[in-house]
Amino acid sequence: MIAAAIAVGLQLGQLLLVLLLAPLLTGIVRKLKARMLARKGPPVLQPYRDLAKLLRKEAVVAENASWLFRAAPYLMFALLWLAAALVPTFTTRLPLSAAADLIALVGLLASARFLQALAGVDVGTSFGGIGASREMMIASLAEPAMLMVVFTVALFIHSTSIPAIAEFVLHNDVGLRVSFALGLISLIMVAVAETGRIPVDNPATHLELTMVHEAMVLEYSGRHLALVEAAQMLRIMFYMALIASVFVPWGLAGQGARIEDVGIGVAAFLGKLLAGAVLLAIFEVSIAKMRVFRVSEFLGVALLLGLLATIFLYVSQSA
Amino acid sequence: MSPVAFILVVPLFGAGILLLLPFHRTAALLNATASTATFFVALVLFVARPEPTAFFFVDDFNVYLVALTSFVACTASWFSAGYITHEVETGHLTGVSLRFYHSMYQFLTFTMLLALVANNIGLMWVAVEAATLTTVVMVSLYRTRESIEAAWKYFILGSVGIALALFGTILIYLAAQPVIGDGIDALAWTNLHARSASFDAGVLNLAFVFLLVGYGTKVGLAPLHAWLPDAHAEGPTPISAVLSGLLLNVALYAVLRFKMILAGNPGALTPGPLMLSMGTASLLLAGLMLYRRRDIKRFFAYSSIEHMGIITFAFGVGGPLANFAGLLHMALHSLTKSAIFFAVGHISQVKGSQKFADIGGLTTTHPWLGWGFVAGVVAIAGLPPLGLFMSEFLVVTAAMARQPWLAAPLVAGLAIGFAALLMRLHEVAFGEPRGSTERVKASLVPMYLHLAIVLVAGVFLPAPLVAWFQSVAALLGG
Amino acid sequence: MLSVLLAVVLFLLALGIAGAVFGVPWAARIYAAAACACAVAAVAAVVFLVARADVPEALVLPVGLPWLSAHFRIDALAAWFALVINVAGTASAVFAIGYGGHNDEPARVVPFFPVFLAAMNLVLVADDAFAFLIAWEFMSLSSWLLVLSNHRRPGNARAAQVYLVMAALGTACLLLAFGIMAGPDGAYRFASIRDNPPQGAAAAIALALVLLGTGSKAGLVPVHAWLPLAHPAAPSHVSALMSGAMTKVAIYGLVRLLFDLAGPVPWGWGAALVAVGALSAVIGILHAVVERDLKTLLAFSTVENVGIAVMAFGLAIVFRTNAMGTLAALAFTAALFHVLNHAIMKSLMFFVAGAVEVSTGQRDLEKLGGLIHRLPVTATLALIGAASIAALPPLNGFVSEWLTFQAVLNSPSLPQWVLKFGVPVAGALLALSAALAAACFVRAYGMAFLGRPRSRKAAEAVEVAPSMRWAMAGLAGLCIGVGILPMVPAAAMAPLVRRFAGVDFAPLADGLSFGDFMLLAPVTPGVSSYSGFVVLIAVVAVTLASIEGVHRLATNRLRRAAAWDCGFPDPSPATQYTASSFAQPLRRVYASTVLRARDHVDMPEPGDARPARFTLSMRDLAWDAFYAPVERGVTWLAERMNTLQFLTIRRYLVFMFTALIVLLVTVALAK
Amino acid sequence: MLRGLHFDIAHTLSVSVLLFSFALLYQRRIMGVLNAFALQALMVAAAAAWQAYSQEAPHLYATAGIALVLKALVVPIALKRIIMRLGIHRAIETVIEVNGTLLAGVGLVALSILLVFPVAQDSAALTRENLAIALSIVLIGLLMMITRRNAVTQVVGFMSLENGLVLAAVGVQGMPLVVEMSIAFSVLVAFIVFGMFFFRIRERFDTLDLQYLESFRGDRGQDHRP
Repeated sequence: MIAAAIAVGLQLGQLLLVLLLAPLLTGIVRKLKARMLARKGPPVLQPYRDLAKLLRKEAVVAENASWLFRAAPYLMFALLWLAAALVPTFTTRLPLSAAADLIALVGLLASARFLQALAGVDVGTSFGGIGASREMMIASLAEPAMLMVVFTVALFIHSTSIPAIAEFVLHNDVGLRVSFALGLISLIMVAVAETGRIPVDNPATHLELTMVHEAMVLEYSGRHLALVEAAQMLRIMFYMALIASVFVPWGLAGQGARIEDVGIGVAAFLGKLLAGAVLLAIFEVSIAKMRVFRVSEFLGVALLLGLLATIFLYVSQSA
Repeated sequence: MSPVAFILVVPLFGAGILLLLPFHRTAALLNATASTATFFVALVLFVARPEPTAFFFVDDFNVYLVALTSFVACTASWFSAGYITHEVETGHLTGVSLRFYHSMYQFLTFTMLLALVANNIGLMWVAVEAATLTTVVMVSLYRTRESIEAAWKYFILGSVGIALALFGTILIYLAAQPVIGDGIDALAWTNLHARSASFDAGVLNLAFVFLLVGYGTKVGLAPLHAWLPDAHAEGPTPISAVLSGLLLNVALYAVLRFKMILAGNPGALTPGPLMLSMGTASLLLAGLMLYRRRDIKRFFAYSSIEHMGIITFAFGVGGPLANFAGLLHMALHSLTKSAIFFAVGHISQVKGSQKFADIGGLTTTHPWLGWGFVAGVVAIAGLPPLGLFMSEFLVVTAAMARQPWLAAPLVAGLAIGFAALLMRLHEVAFGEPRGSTERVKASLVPMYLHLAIVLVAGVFLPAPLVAWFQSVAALLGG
Repeated sequence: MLSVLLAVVLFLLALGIAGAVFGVPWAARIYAAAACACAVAAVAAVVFLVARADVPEALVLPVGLPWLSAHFRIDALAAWFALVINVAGTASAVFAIGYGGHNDEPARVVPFFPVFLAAMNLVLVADDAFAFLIAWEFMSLSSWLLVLSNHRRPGNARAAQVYLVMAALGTACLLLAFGIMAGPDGAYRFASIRDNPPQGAAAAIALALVLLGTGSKAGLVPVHAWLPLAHPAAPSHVSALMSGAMTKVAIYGLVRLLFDLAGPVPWGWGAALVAVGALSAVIGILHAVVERDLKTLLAFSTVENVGIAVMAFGLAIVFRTNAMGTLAALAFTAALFHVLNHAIMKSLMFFVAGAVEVSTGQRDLEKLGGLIHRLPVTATLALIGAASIAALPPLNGFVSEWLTFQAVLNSPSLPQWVLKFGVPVAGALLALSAALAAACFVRAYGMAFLGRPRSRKAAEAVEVAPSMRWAMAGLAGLCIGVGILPMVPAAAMAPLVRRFAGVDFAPLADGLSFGDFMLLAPVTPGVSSYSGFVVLIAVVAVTLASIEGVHRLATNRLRRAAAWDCGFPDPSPATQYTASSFAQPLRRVYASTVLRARDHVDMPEPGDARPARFTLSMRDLAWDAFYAPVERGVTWLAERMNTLQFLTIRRYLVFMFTALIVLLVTVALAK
Repeated sequence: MLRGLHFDIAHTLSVSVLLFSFALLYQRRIMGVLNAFALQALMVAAAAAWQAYSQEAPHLYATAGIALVLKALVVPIALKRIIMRLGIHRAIETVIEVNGTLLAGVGLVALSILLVFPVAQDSAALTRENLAIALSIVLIGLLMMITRRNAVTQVVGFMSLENGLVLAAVGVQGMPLVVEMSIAFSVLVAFIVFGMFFFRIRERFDTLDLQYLESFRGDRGQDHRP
């Protein structure tokens, strides 16, 4: 009974943690990028202020927008929040994670994207359509690539449950493996594409020809925009946490974790996030945005790397 | 008098009277009456089967064909009554031709029945020749340039065929004479069949080739088929129905009788491969010829060639299953094809044309006629639940089990024909109506009666019929 | 239960006759009766599966082939498929009560609709080759007539033509296969075939023919070409049955022959199924994603889904031949599950297409738009359907794809190297098709229901009749219900999984507790698991929490204004993104090679007053590679042969003479 | 001995019928064809009469009579009349050169012998030679029908084919119905000759070459209705 209560507590803690940390992560990345470009940059806490400001603003909704347009931000936000909360950040002891394995998480993300794309075309403007159609094209490549990574991991560990994967990597001497490295690169590429970062998309632009995500949410304002933005931040959070828990799970509090383990876990997670933010910032400032139709090639490489990862697994297994 | 005599005398007598009768309505009525009477007399054969004589005999095989022939002749005569009335009203046929038509109709029935019940193979030959000459006259009935040309073609090709069949018949006698002895006995099929084991195999083989080519011309097997499409297209439609439904069967019956004789001789060649190749050729050729046809009657004439090919193929495969299928297909094809010709007759009278270009959307303008036509074509295409599906099912599976390499061309041929049938069906029965939409008073009963029988046969075959088929299938051998 | 099913079949046939006799005035009554009949059949199937699944019932009726009689039998396999098609059938009949009156010519639909249902049910209970093929072909025949009910529309005659010819070819393949299986003595009973399955080369030919015959009916690439022509051509409730139920009957045929009658099948056949399935899935959805006709799009999506199911069946064979029972059970469950799911969601989507067509007279996506405002109920139900067919959790489509992925993930334990490498590739293709399906249905839903109306008719659409809405609502409910409680159908199909995989589906191996019903853990608990129910609860809870939170933190003010559109709002609906433009990125990435998609832009010079034109061309490579050559070949041959009609008598005599001489020479040489 | 003589005479007559078949192939002029045919028919009549005598089958005299009267006299004369009346070209249009046709004829004889070879010598009522000859005559008749374009020569070819049949029929011991068959055949021939007359009167063809009759040939024609 107490164990159950602890587990529920941990799950709720996780929910809160990811929600609270997500804007911070975005703020850190922005600040770091600005610094690397020798600008001063906004304060690290600026995303929180932005969100708060948006929440206070009146929502302006296009005249012909349907209920779907207004419902989508809530659902999207909820789906991404849930997805992020199902990935172990500081502990693997998450009761809800049994309900959704890695494939189901991909499904949850797909649901969010589905709603977002529908919302994009709901108002009936050309920008919404551009964004939605490009987003779906990107996703059509990113999703298989992601699943190939899932395959690689699952083929090796015989599980698609993230806590189980993390525990396995923690407690077994996995060592350095070619296929894991390939899988990691592939996953990072997918993450970059899915979260709409450079070189696939530029979160800071409103230039018609290059927009993907921003074009899709162009009609949103006020609290709806706040939710959409928060959801996007959660998406980055999700991928960071995923990469962290699968490839560098060290520090995670295990099943029989005590309170100090949890503390270590949280600290380790913060450290990993910071490292991730630095890497992301370096990556983004050192590369140029690519044309939309180059994205398919970019993701094609990701898919190929995923496949290669699977094949290398056999090679190293049979060797 | 034996029932055999009755079924021959009634149509012969009818032919005589009708030749003299000048009133077309009465003549049509009398024609129908005589045909109906023949049918009922033929039914008597099922209960009272006479002993074979030197000239006539009745066994399981021909009794069902006699019943079938007299039945289709009977329904076709009902159809003919309405058809002829319209032809008279529109002035296409007049006095003498009409008298001739009705008389020849009965005479044709007579010759076909004679060919079926003849025990003497010489008599059978005479009957088939007479049937040919009769139909030649019928085909040229309209006296148009085209009909005369068709009749002439039919006549010349038919005559050569007949001559070759006679040579085959002589050769059979030649083979039988040393065993059975001189005279009429050596031409009786019952004797020939009983003692064929001791005949000279070489002569039998030679005879069969001539008989196959000779009677095969009448069956319409490729490449001997050339007369058939034109003869069907140019004659009066009731005659097309009888030609396709009956005369082809009669000729095939003759071939099969000789096949049975050969089957009894261990040294003789197996006719299977010859029949298989001719059957396949007919099937493929007719299937391809269907595509470019613009005349609806010629179209279905080619379909008859196709089905004769299937039947020949089935008998060529041999064995109880395939033989059964062939017999069943013979019967069902007769019924279905004549039903289709009944429909086609109506259609051409309604539209005033036989060209596909003038016919369209029948199910909209003439629902009863149109749907009847659909059912007929669906049946002839071999779709269930109509009966031809059953026979084609048996042919194909039997072929696959016994001669797998031949199943491929068989199925290809069936598919080619199927696609063509369907293409025309869509044009004729569906889509926007084309051509005249006038109504023609005519009875659809014969067509629906045939289709109903075909439908029932597809789901349920009565046990006695099956027993007959099976015993005949056993007789026909491998 | 067999007698119940047969009684339903007879009743449906009688309804068909009633439909022909009484015609349109009785249409609603006939549809209602058909719905009841199908419901009874579905209940009977459930009862059989739950209570008597291990005791097949058989019956012999004195019809059909005389010496054989007609054999009927129901076992768990037949019962499962009977459940699937009768669920679709019931919904379709209910839908038709309101929809039937909108058909072009209702009198051409009413008689054949119940007959079509009867034929499909009859295929499932047939227990000899003859009865099976009669029912099979009868099914094609009745659906062909239904396709022809819209016979005056341009192109439908061609669709019907291609359809029935392909159906007949498929039947011919099965006929040949049965010929091999039955042997020269005509042992057509399934029991005899089961006892003496074909061996060696004969078995290989028979199985290839089976795959071709059933695959063409199911719509597998490359024998799918008829499907996107024929399914959309029929009235929508019939399209729903054709796509949702008839393709399932085809899959039933495949399973019956491959799993039951053919004896132990080598793993190569499983690999072939996996390959064909994966190919169908990708090609099908690629066609769908660029298609602008709503119903054709759905038909292509059927090709995709059939591919997925067949792929899962292939995996089941592969695992079974390698004696990996648990995994075979998993793959088999996934396949059967997908069969059920697709029947539900594809029927739903075709109903939606029907509703859209009824209310707007359009099914071209370029002419629709904004229907969510005019058809609120339909739009909501359509959203559920679209989401489930796009395989999104927590709906049902996701469950079967998830199970299939789980089966794919276990492929490395297979001993064959081809499969070790091949199955993950097939898995990648499956993932690709799932992602494309999402894109496809975002596009379909977005263009039809969202945005601004692109035509006057779309702007003036009105909500459809209650029965149509109820039918859609019922299926949408099933989408959710099956999605969150997948163990319920899994338990229903358990006997059949046990029969063909040898062992139980893992979660059902040692009984079921209430908790098991919540959690789907196909291999080992704790390794991979998914619970639609928990996900749904969690999503709802989190959403409610977000709404509550936002409403506490934020202002609730809301203002309606003109769309922002980056400051360039244009009132004309023509400035919206169209279906073609939405598909353009996908077309460029995938379809330029696979479908030979080409954009042609004709842009006039400045000063030239003529309008600019954009045309789009696409080709079906399967059509170009397989159908067109056959069509051309037959036409060419027919053209050549046609000269035979126009020869002189002398030439015909030459034929006769040649035939005679050839036969004589044959006889001379034969000695 | 007597039996041997019977066979020898029958044999000689059969061979001469075959020779006239070749003569028919050899002719290049219609009149020559008709004369050759008349002679062939005469030989057939003689063969039939000889068989009637040697088999003591009086009904075969009827066959011989029919052959003599109809085929050796009436039909050739009638055909000559037609030719005169219509002014038909006297030369024969051939499809294959005469030499080629003769060669083909020899080939057919060879085929016939090959075919008859497996037949046991003593089992058949007819000798192998007679059978081979009859077979050759039938085949050559057919060959003549297909290698000559004129209607008259085609009719003659058909009748020469029939001569082969009669020869075979009368040669077999005790063949019944021979008379009936030859009558039936005569009806057939009469029909053909009548038909030729009939069409000429209706259509006024310049020649009886069948090609002119076949302008319609199926689907090419205009719309018409029976």
